Amino acid sequence: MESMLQITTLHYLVLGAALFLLGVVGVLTRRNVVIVLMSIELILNAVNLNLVAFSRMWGGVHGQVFAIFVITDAAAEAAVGLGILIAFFRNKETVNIDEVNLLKW
Amino acid sequence: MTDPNTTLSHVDIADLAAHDKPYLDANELVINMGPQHPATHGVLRVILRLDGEKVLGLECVIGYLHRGVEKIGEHRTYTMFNPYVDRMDYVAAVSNGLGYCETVEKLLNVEAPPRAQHVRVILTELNRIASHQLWLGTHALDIGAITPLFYTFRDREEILKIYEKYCGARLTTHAFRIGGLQYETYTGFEKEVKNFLSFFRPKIDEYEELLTTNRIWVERTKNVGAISAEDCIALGVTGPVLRASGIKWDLRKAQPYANYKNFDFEIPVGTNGDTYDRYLVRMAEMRQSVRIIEQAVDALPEGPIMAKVPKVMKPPAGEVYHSIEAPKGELGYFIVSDGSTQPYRVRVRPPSFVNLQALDLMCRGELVADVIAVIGTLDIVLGEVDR
Amino acid sequence: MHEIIEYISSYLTSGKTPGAAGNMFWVLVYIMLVFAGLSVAVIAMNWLERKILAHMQVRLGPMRVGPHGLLQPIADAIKLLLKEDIMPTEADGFVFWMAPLIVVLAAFTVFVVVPFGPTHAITDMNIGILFMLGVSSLSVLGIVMAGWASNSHYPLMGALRSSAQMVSYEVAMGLAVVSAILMTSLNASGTGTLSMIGIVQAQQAQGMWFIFKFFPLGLIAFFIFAVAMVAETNRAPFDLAEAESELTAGFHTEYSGFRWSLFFLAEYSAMIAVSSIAVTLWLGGWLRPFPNLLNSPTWDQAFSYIPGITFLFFAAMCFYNTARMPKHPLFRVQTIGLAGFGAVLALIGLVMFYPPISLRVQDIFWFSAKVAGFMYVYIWFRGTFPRYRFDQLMQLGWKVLLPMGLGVLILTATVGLWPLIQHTLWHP
Amino acid sequence: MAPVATPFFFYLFAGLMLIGGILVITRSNPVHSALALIVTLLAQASIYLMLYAPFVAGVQIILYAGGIMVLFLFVIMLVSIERSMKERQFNSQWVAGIITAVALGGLFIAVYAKGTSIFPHHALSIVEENNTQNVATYLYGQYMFAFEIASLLLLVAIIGAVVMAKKRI
Repeated sequence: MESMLQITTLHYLVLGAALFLLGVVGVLTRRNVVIVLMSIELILNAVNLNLVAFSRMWGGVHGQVFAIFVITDAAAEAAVGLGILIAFFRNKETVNIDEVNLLKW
Repeated sequence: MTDPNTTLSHVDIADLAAHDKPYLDANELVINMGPQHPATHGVLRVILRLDGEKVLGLECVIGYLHRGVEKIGEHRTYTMFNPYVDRMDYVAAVSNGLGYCETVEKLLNVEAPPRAQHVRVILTELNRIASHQLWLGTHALDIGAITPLFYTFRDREEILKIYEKYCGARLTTHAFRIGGLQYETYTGFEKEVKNFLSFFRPKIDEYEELLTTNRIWVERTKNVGAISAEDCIALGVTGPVLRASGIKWDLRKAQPYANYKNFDFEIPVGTNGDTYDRYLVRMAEMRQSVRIIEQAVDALPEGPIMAKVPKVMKPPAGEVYHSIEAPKGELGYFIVSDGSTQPYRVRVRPPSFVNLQALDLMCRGELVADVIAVIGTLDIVLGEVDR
Repeated sequence: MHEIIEYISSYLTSGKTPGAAGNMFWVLVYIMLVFAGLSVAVIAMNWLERKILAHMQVRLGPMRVGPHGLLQPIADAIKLLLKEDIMPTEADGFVFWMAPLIVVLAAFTVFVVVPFGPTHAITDMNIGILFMLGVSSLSVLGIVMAGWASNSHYPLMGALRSSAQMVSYEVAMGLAVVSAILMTSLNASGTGTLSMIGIVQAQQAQGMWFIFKFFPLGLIAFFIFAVAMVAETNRAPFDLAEAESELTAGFHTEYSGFRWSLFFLAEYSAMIAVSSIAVTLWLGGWLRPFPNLLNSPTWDQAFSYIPGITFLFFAAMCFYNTARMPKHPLFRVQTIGLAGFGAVLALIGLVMFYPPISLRVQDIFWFSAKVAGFMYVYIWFRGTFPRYRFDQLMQLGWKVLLPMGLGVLILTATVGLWPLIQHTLWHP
Repeated sequence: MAPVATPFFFYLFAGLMLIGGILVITRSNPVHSALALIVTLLAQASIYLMLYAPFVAGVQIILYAGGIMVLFLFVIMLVSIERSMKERQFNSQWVAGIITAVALGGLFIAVYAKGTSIFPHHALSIVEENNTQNVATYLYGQYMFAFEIASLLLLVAIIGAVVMAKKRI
């Protein structure tokens, strides 16, 4: 009971791990590229959660600064990923990742 | 650039869906503008093929307002058909009547007396102003400026009041009769028309103040829907659209009818043939109309208002074509007579219908918002397009 | 019982916002007040917009329901609530249902940090302005959802247009905001603030509204923000998303009745929200005009009368119009109603002369008056300007406002740090 | 300001995040997935607030929920999703994927079970009032180089996205 009422760093880490696993499952099993990209966002968010939780634990803001960098990367990744998706869709008229099996088209 | 020669010949949306084409492709989108749409000025249906917001091509589907006016003409006597023509271009009913009356007069070989001619010119030019006012209001509304609409309607009301006092009707006036006028002008007609002119002259400046130098208005209309003089001639486009492309062609000067040759006025022309030029041309035309009316009222002669026409009209067998410069362009009537009391065939050359054919050409490569602007600037009336 | 009263009354002397004082009771009271005030403001705005626009367009506007159409918004609201709730068959039900809620939530949540006075805010967040921009940017999600869920072409195009527009103009808006935030750091410690209350206090401390700071830099930043905020709220001349003549009604074409009214509510409260940001950042928030020029106690006293005088003026207008009402039995109810409304206004005006109340209310009054000025400008724009085309809108956002915003930001930083730069250059 | 009912809010937001995450990877309609992801992101922003990281929370709302997700929704609307919704949702290696995930999860559990002792029991206090200032100090001081690299990365991403998405350049 005591541990339920006291939210420690471990709680956040477990939450982050669960989110990370969800993301991994999504990336590995889904066929739709859009959802795969979203699962990658889930993974990045899990990482961010850990970073901010550690930052809280050690009483500094380094983790938060790093989380901001990760968010920046996520933005870049989403932009390029979705750009590729559009180009892919234009050529193949599908968004299934299975069909990305050629190096060129 | 898209190939300008691609056509949209009868794209059927159901057909597209059947071909397993992506409903919402990243490349192409077919949307249906109208027949129930706020900016198609009635029941025009425009099938747009879009690339994002860019128009690849469009097709007009008309006929939702078809009432068979021409066919009705074959079953009515010449006099009975006269009110029907008012229902074609209902915002310029007086011009329609003038065209029809003059055509039948040509067929009968009579001429209206000078006083009638003068009154006809006054009423027709007032009508031109009213039509241009309505055009300006709705065109500006389409482009997003709400206020000019109410200004123009406020001032158009004064014209309609004059009509109401003259013949009892405001919109579909049936003001003229074959051979002249049915009604003598009411007392104070000249004064009221003059009052209107002095009231209206500053109002044109007011409209122009709102729009002519308005940055957004200029950006929305300059180089939008431009059409060259050659294309205009090839498509048979007439009226302010043609004049905005730089061709000085106005039937009032080119083939003077009524007694326009007695009046001194200019034909405003544009240079680029874009929406902004058409706007300027119409604004200038309103000013010219004011000039014509002023001269006509000043020189209004006394005399009879009706020529001698038989009670039962039986024009000699033959055919006649006569056209006038309606506010929207060349309005022509082609009447074939077989010598009976009813026309054998009536054919109307409506300016709106012919001008509408230029829509596809004017909109290719423009954006959706420009289609709205171009439909507005063509100044079509669906009643006239569909007849 | 006693403790509860103590808990409630302890806040009154704390001189903090209820959120900062951690007093949940007053937080709830403030939330209720803000929510109710906002709803009333939206209703009033609806009536005012129709009346002002009508008078600009030589019309009378609503005249039938209540004296001078005063009850028209209420009649409209009842009509909207009683209308059949239509959902297109092919629509995505859940998303269609969620979209208006998200838009309304985003529009209302931002008022958590709007400072109506030094203590009149629900709470004062450390990241206040960031929070406001962030939450108001969430409304674009609702718009996109609405357009997509309707499963129709016009709403989809409207949604794509408005989301592209809002995302683009957020950039210019953010740059303008940053240049104002830079100005808050011109103090002894050299640290700025993102807190809404802190920003106004910085203007108070520097003795200058930021619109006049580093003239004309503050003015340009304000101008950029003012343009971007009109675009952000999808209002004329940037109302392409709802362009009636092009897309019938944009993203809410398929909506009707109550759901539609939620979009309407959200649009107006978003207008009030962005105007509050502008007022807070550049126009001194709750500060009265000329706080430094005319800063004697006499002037304080004089300015504290203005709220009451304003309300009395409105009351006098009501009474004047009551006297002008036609003396016909048909107009009796309307005449009485207008007189009653005037009496209520007069009563409010008189209450506002009572010093304890006038002291607490004048902050809110000045803030609201400034916001009301913005609202008038919004209506004025709508009556004057044609609508921009989509590419022109994007061009304005990316090629004009964005470079201007960057330039203003860099210049503001340079001018703000000029003493330091000078020092470094001349005394290396 | 004293935190109010921390455990309650933690479990509320954690639950929202996990439900949102599960919905993201199970929905067949990408728009629903995206909406679930937005719920997850907003709940996470709230958790950042609980972790005394208000600036990161603000950035999360503006950038993730207001920016990236709008981009996602935009793209979903541009590509046709009707057909892909009717097709098989999971690829042929879903068994392998889930086994991998379970193995990874077991690893996490093992690490956390063994390593609890290395975490301090009570978090150190951070001064919330200066959070933004502190982040800025590090961002433009110690991490200046990384910051510049990130801006370069964004530039590259912009160019890449434009090259990819544009039909004719």
